[in-house]
Amino acid sequence: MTRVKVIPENKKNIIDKIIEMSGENIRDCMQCGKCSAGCPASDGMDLLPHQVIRLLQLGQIDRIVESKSIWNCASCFTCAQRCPRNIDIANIMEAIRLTIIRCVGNSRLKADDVPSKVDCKMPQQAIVSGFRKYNK
Amino acid sequence: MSVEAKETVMGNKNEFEPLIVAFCCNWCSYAGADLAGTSRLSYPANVKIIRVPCSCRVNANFVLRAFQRGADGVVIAGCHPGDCHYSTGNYYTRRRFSLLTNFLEYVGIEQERFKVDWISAAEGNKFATVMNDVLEKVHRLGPNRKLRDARWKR
Amino acid sequence: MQRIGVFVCWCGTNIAGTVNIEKVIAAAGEMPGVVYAKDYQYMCSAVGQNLVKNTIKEQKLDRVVIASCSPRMHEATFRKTAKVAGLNPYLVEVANIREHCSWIHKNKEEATKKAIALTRAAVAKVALNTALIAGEIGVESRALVIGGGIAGIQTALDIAEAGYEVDIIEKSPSIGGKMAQIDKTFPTLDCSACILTPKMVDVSTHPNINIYTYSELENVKGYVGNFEVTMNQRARSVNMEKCIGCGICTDKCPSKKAKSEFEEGLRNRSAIYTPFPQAIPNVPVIDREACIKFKTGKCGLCETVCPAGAIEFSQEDTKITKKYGAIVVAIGYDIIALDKFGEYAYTNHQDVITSLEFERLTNAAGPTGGKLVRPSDHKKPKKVVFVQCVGSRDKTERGKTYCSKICCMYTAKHAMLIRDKYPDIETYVFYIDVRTPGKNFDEFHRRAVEEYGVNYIKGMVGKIFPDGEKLQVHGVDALTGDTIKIDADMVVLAAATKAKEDAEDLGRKLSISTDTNNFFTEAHPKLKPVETHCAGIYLAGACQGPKDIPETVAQASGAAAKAIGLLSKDKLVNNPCISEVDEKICSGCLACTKICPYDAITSKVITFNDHGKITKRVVAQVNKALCQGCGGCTVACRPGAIDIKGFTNKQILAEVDALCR
Amino acid sequence: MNMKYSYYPGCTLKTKAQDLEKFALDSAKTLGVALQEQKEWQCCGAVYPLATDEIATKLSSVRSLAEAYQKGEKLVTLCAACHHVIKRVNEDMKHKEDIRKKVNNYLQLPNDYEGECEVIHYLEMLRDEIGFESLAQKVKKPLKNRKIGAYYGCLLLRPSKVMKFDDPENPSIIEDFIKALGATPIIYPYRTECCGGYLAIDQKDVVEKMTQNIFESASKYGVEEIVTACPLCKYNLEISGFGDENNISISYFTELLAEALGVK
Repeated sequence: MTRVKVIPENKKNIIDKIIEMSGENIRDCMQCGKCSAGCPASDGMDLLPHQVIRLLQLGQIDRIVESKSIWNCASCFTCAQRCPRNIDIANIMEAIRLTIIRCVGNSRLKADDVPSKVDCKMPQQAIVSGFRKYNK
Repeated sequence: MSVEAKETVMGNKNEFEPLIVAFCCNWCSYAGADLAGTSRLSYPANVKIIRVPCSCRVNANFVLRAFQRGADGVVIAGCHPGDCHYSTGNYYTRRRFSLLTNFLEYVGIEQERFKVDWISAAEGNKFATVMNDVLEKVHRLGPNRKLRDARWKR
Repeated sequence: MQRIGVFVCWCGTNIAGTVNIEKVIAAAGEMPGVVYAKDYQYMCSAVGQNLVKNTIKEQKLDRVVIASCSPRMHEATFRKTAKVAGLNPYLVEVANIREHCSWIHKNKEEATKKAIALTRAAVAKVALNTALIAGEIGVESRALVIGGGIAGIQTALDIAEAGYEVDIIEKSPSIGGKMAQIDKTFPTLDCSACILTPKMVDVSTHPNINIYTYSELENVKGYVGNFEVTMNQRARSVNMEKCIGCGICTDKCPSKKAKSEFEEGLRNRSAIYTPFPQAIPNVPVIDREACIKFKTGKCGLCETVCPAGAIEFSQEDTKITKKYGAIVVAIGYDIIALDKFGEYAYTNHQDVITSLEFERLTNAAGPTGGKLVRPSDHKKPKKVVFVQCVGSRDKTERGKTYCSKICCMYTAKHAMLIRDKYPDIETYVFYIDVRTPGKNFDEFHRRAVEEYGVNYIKGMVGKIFPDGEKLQVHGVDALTGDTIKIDADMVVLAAATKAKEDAEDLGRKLSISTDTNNFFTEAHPKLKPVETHCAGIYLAGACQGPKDIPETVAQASGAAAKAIGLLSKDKLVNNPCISEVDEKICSGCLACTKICPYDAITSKVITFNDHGKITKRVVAQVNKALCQGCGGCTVACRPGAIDIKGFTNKQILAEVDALCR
Repeated sequence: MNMKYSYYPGCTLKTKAQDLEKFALDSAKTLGVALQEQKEWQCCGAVYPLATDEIATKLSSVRSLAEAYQKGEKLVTLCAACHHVIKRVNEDMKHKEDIRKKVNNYLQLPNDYEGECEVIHYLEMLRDEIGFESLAQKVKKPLKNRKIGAYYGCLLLRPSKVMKFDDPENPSIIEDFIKALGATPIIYPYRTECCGGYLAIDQKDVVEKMTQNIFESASKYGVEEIVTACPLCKYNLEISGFGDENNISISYFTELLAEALGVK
């Protein structure tokens, strides 16, 4: 384990951007973990939702970007519905995803890959959603 | 307001130092102003407070006199409706000053210069916000000249 | 010419840090009427007050302005100082250059300018001050305690012991409150009933104490020392004098389907009932909504079986009006409803219960005789999960933003009691933070962990899934980041405390304020914790904010001491800043009488000599004891005949002029 | 009874989920409700844009809303995703000044749109406009002895502050609907848990785990059929194969409706 710096200078901008994009105040979080406890997609997550928020509070953005948790989030709003601090965690997850995929070439879902992922029954809704969530 | 218009006002801001007279009831709003102080919330020094026992103590005359003597804005602050220390005082305030607001407009004083608001003893924050808000509006309107007594130079 | 003295306080660096005191002194010296201006580091200290005192005498000052902190802080102090120096206390004005100036502004030049302006306004006002003499009012030497829980009981006992009469008014059929429902008390685990019931008996037998149960406060008139209170004693349908408390009626009553409030709905009660065996008074009451006689006109079995002939179906509500010198509010708290917390399945599963229900389940006098069983199937649970902060520290509209304060301790207590009695039952506590400040409190919590093996898990529960006989609890351990699944048999929810539903309404009747959470507001959060802003009304217990029993009792004794202090006085000094009618100008329209909230203005007929002709005329007159000095009448007066002493039209206009200069 | 609404179908209903629409429209006719498909509706985008700086992705919803408002009609939706997006965009137009201003500046409609239109889901129309009682009276073939579990999914319920559809943790609207059709609703704990949604496209393993939980719960409580209002939920539940394993069939609620009304 290496010692980390709390809110490193060079991460301030991106954290501010995430906060602005999400419209949520991450300082409201008191780490009760209710979001993680109820998250139906938590099974495959390497960072639980409350840990994502904690890392954001500490400015450790790189660890969030590397994790697969943000891509496991299905925007089901269960966390937002129950958060006692009124934080819409789904918005924060979205903001983090966007800061990544909005960089040129960073789209997670490329148009060329789509045919291989789609079967004949998959509704349009899934494809459009996937595109909106993973591609810019 | 166009972008240009805004700039001129901002330009004047340095020269124009508006004066706001605030009548605050002893039980809620004056205590709210105290709390703003205790919490070190800042609002401009142009706001000066006069303590009255209840907002219903404020006579329309006082407001007119302030405008006449060169105040650029007047605020009356009392307890929230239902919370008056004297049970019903602020209801009178509300009725009296909705009439005065109309009258002021009639004599040419912009409505934004005069504000009646409810600020409780726990709302230091609100006190600062209301004062900043009124000041900003008065800044935009410029000095009050309509009722000002020509002999009264500030 | 007047001789005004101006004293400017530094308040250490609080004022002197941002205000140039020298400049204020210099400017004050130039103000009309000012003959003396002086500064000092701490004007409120003994040395500072002596400076004021001596200067008043030496300089023969006839008026004083103190430029210092808020008058809400030290106006009374400096008035006293003036009085000692032989000056009428109402010839003192305070310019607030701390809260309204030095603490707000950072620019020294600006702040200094404002301090001078505020001082000028105070000087202008004080020049018009007149000597005022406070009147005196009598004190009714009886106290009213609203609420018969432990707070009310302790208050009443203390006041009664001091030799004053006390009335307790209690909404429910018996005194005792929440403490009577509780099984054991932390941190000593002594039985709640064992320490409470003797006190209840003391209350009922004390010659100075009167209890009005099943009664509600209807309205309050008057003021400190002279409150006139009307209460409504609801019809009990049982004659209190005749009833011998044998309990035959409750046994025989055929309507047994009402939910017992005392047992938190875990047991049914009859329509005629005593809430619990130790109830005081031990006289049953008929719940008219559940009673067959009242619903259908048929039955009346209780009347037939009563050996004392105490049943009175025809009883009606009675109004009682009494006078009191002091009032103590001790209405307690409630816990929030959990219907909005669907994820905990409280409303749709019987084995998810609140902590208060748990108290009844472990209580030897409770519905299960103290045997811990699941409400659904009466089987002994193997795993019990406790969830803390259900609705506490919750910023959403379904919860409360504050910490409920008592849950950490009682949850530790509950888990400990289970492990003590049934070592084979596993207990888990989900918490956000454990907050146990208090004497022997944290030791208590640690004992639960270390000695009793209660599993504390830092994290919350996301959802509880009913799963056959079990309750599948999905939680998280926030420290390791592991999600957790527990197959529990029972879940206990620490629901947030909240102010009583009727607190706001009662506050309005008493003219005392409530905060955003509807808890009553104390006069000062640190220095006046039991007083309210309304003189003569005090607070005790959880109606002022969440509190445990030791704190409640301490505050109750504090409130009692304050009430005793008030009742021990023969006379009280009035506020002299009240309305005054100038009969020469009064036109007798009596517009003022209609708006006075205290009915303090009436009319009278005066005779006067109009150039030799004697005529009679109606004018308004102010009752000095009733007027509270709001000043509403002064504005309503068309000829300007009513003015309010201490805040006269002239004084306020002088302030306006001074500020606008 | 003659009720008229603007109707927003959405792309999925025109392609992969034609069943959902066909049964809904046929049933509506039987119930005396006129659903007028909007002329130039555009895809809602399927997911509500959560970031505060996304405006363009909200425009299509506003166009539909403004058109319905102009006609003085309520806007009925059928697909859960469309309902979610349009309802939330409508709330934004009502309450978020910044978004309202930008959208109106962009669209340049004859009149500024400020969230005046009321959006209701087909189920809400049945509950609040027609009423489940009068629906029950129109049922020709009651679905007797059928044990049906409602699967709500996320989009209709959450966030409840905005959706105001039903209690987010203990909803009852679909159960009441099932009851009105003469069948037996079965309440099982996982009926409001997410199925994985659009993760279907990229993370099938996660979806599989989530749908498995739902089926296990449903099966344990004796559910024989699951009904849903969302094409993606239906797809995820079907593709998982757990339905066949547990002998649970999956259908749209409209199919049930049409069957009970005798128009299937």
